[in-house]
Amino acid sequence: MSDGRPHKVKDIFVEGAIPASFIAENIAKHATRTDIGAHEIFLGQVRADVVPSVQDGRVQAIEFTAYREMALERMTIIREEAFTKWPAMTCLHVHHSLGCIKAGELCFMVFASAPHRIQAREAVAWVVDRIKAELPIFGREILSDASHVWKTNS
Amino acid sequence: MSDGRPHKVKDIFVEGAIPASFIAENIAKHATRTDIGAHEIFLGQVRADVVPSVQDGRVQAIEFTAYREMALERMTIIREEAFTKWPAMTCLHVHHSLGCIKAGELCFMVFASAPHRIQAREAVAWVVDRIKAELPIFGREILSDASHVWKTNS
Amino acid sequence: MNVLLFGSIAEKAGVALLQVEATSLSALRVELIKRIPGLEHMRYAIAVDRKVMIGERPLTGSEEIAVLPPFAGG
Amino acid sequence: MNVLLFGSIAEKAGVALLQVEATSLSALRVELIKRIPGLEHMRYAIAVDRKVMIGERPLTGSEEIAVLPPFAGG
Repeated sequence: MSDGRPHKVKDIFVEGAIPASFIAENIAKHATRTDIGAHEIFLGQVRADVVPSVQDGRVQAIEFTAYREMALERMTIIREEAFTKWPAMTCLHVHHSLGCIKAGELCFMVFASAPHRIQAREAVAWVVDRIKAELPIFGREILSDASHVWKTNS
Repeated sequence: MSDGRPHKVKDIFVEGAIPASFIAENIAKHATRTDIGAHEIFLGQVRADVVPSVQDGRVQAIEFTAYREMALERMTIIREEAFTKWPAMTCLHVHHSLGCIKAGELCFMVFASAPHRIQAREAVAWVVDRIKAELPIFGREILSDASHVWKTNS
Repeated sequence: MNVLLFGSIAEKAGVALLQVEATSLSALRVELIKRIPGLEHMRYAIAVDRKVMIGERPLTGSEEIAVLPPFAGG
Repeated sequence: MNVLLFGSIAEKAGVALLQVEATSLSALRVELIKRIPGLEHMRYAIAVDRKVMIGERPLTGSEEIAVLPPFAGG
């Protein structure tokens, strides 16, 4: 769990979808930390959205790319700010997929643990929102007819 | 996933700790629901709290009991209210342990899925708080010296 | 009527079920304090037909009554 | 200087890296619009040394420059 602490640049990126088993392993690792009372986990899943501008357009997959160096720098800052705002937080784990992630697959995980639920809950909400707004990650939505549109966080 | 909808009384109780693999299976089942964009999961873990009123008192485990019938009735009402407040929510899964749960083990899960993160996030926070306040679940904290104290949600 | 006891209250009473005669909630309260040692010093709620009740109401004897110590779920 | 392009902007440019000469951010913007078809109609930000920059500043040529379309992470 020591790797959940701030101060070093951690690689949040994984190639391909995040398997559910990976999340289970992550949860199970925390059983030795008996000062933890609450885990809060956010998972992003690729939605098969209808794209109205394309006839019969429906998202089959999103191909994620990133400006890795900048994304990891921003993430390190966000992580340090999170531990400053919620000093009781025990650990914070973030993963984001790169490459082609099919509809129904998981592409994003933010996982915070803390003695009490409020800290974990607030930290996850805040970190998810910061990542969506500030990390240079790009998404090419592949449609049913093999055309594509570029995803934009609103 | 149809069992995640409201209107029937579901048994939320499981005997013993909630295994991480059970949570993974629950996550994996949602891959077919490609209208889901966000999962929010809260997990409660038994903390090895120090009990100041007992010398060297530290929680080794909590033995949970419940007034099952009333708990399931209250849970059905909370579930229906949650689907009224967040109609876009796709599903809501709740599990709580009964029996003896050791420090470091998981005893509580609230898992909401929705097209967008705000619905899942708000629903989980609200449902967790309601359950802690309203479900007749009782916890006997077993201490290192085999004595016990009764847990109380503040 | 049957009165279900839970958690610390069942522990104090030494049983999980009491047989009590009472025609109102206030009469039930008086009876419970006689039968459960130390109850007057404990925090508890009374549920009638699985709903927590505050104040007074008549009881017919067919209700499901439960005495509930503070909740600890989650 | 090297200019990194990402996502829809790399797609428009047909390359992920441009060589551009510019001694200020505003001069760089002018140059990018000449080199990337349709850029003037797109939303984008410019990062200098991994920080998004607004307004004007001089460039020495040793900076790491990136042109970033809207973010889509999460």
